[in-house]
Amino acid sequence: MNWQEHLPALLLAVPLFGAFIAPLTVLGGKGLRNAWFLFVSLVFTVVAFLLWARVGAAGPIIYVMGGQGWNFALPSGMSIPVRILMEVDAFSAFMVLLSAVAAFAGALFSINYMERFSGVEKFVSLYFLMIAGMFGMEITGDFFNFFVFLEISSVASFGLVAFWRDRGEALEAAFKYMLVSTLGAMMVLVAVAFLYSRYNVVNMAALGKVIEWGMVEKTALVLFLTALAMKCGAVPMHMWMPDAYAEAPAGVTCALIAVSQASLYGLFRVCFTIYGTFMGSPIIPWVIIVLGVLSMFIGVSMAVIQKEVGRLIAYHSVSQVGYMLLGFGVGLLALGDARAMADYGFTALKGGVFHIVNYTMYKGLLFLAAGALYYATGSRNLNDMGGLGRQLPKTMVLFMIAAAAIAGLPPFNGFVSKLLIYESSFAVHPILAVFAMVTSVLTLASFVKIFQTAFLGPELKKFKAVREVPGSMLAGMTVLAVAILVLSLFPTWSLNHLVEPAAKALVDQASYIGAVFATAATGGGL
Amino acid sequence: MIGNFPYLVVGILFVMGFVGLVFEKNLMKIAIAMSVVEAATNLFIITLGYRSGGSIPVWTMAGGGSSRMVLPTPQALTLTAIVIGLATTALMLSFVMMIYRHYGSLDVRDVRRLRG
Amino acid sequence: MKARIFFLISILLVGGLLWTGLQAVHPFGIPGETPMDDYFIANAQGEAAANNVVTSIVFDYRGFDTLGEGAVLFTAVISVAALFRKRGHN
Amino acid sequence: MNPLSVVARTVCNLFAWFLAVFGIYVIIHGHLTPGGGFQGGAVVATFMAFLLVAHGGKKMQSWVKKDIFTLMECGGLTLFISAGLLGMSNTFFYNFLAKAGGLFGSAVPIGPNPGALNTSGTIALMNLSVGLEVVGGLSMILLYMFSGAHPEESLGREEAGHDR
Repeated sequence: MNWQEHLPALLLAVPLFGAFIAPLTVLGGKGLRNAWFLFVSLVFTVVAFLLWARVGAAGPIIYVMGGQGWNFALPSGMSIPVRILMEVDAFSAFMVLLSAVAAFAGALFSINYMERFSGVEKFVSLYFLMIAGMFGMEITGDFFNFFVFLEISSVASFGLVAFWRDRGEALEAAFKYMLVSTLGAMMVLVAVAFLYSRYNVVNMAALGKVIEWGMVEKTALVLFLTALAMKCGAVPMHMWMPDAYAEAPAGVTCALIAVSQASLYGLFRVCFTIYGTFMGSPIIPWVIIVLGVLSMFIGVSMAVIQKEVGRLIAYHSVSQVGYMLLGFGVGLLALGDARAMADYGFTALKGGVFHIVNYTMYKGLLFLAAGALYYATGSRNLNDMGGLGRQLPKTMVLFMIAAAAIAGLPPFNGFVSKLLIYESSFAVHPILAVFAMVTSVLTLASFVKIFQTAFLGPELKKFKAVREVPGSMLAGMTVLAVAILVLSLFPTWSLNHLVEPAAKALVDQASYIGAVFATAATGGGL
Repeated sequence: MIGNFPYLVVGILFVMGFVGLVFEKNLMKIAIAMSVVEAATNLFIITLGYRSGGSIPVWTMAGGGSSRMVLPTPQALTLTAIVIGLATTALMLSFVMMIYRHYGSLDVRDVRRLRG
Repeated sequence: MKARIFFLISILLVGGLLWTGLQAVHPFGIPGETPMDDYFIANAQGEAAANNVVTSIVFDYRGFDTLGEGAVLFTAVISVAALFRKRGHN
Repeated sequence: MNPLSVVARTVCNLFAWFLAVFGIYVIIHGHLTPGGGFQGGAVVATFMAFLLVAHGGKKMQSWVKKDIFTLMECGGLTLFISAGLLGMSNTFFYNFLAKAGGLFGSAVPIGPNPGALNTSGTIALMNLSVGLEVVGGLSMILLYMFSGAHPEESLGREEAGHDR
């Protein structure tokens, strides 16, 4: 047997195993704990990379949990799978890869950053659980399993956001996040129950095969849409996002971004793969587009008035999520119409997919840099800062890379994905592109403001003693900066090898469904 | 209509919990409202699995040899959902305790120090 | 005031959605086609060698969900422990 | 939390043991009768809650250590995931013990039957490990919440300070 067949299971088993052992590392002291933290993070990153490479070579792969063989999806005489399936297509593998990179960077950063806290072995355990939940959401092929992993990642992130429990704000942010997120999870569960009541199936591929456009399905779709939009921070329920992102320890925020991308992944998996062309009306795509535009605009206009570095960057997350929703909404609008798809739909999807990876990388780097600023100066308020460029030269360079990327300055990756989104949304309605561009300009303005206040200007007396941040924090930031530079310097390569397979897999409903049913037709077995 | 009474109860419970979530001012009551929403969800799944006249899906107790059993999957799913609900409730109550220790109040209006 | 109106509208929306959705669900006690559940009832004893069908689903057919469920409980416990942790534990 | 009266304590002392025995029964017979690791574990954790209410937290904390529960919890889950990993010759979570002869390895007759304890393969093993985890986890939640509700009894006043 080939051990590579077990990669989807290993991807989930490694962080879970790491989390279950982590509280016991307190017996071995600080060194053992940090070694375990680093080791497990490294292992899951490698596994994620191998999984991505394998999916790129072999197409969608499935894994039957508890079956007699990894591809024994359909038991004899059955037309539907009864066990839990993991199904990894190019889009899932892409999400897994970028989440793993963000999680690895966050882990590296946290090793030094968390030294000031007590109870770090609990932090390590929660961090791994959050990562496991995120991976599970991204590779599962079963709706109930999706709910379970959604809950793992949410519950772990509540604990992590409130990890600094002596700050009242952290507790409040965690409580608020918890209300929104638990309500969302319950809605997901109700939606799963609706689909189960109609088809007696909870498998995604099997549902995608048989689904029709009836009242039960409509209700389930609306519930999914509401819940997952709430979880990924689209506008009407975006209030938890700035609080949680700003209050969580910086390394966690970096991974938390990837977690919110996993909810976004779930949203698009439902819309494209389960409902897909069966969706009988253009209302849902338009709702997504409108949510996207609102998120973009409201997020950025709230951001420019913020004084706190963390909250400012967090409000930009709301507006960046808007870009992705806009791109995918336009793609969904064109789904099922071959001419529109070739015309603008596929470009929009490519833009959306590319923006997911760009956003995760540069936003993670921005949060890490903000965390580094806080670590060095002990201040969160922009008005107190100034002239830090001399003391923190490396942090300044890394921050500059991320800020240029998010503002969409030409050589950087943010420019490419935003350009794809402008182009395609212009084809649907010019006003969408106008909104997107205005948002981009405001983003640039607010990042120029942060950069100028924090790093430039005269040296302040109170920051005389500030030193450059320790090595592991710089290493964590460098990982993300290198990823941004690679994406920026080789845009054609990344579009062809990273983005396009993912976008193709997203619209290719038949091959996702076929992966489950085809392997069984050829005998499955051992 | 009386046949679908359980679904009506599910809907009413869910909406009641939701109303409590958005209108209550006391953190403890908000936590209770969340539990009500969870209960409604679990009730919904378990009612989906009932087959009239079915017996318990355990062969040790099946007795008369009837193979007409209620659907087992919803029971398994509910079991999982209940444990998850228990975990979230425990964590939520801990948050409420910590917030109370910090601010000396359970009222949302006293606690909201975060700027929107 | 604005928030109250927003909340009222959202409550009405949720209620209406559930009202329409629940009416379309199969009548209580009469599920339609149930291939997956019939498979479990028929094969739990042969495949998983367990008399209790529900347990065979929880720990065998959907055993991975149960690992996730245990992980959620574990997460909650660790979170509670982290919230109430002693100062200067290290 | 003060201890209850001597009558209540005596009754709790008596009935707590029945709870523990019943919980362990539910865990062990999880694959034969309704119940299983989670339910039985919750019942055994009620044993802890009984004692905590009856005797007050101070006494309880001198009787048991949280470290034992941490060990139970982590150990239970590690056993659980290991049972999954051992099935890896087929797939993750493959029931490799069922009908294999040895531990929990007997086959069961099809149809209603009184049931035998030595059946169901990894299911029984997982029931045990989950039971262990739930007992540890819920008892930990109880003890931590107790110490959080009464910081002056266990943690000391200077707790509310800053973390660094």
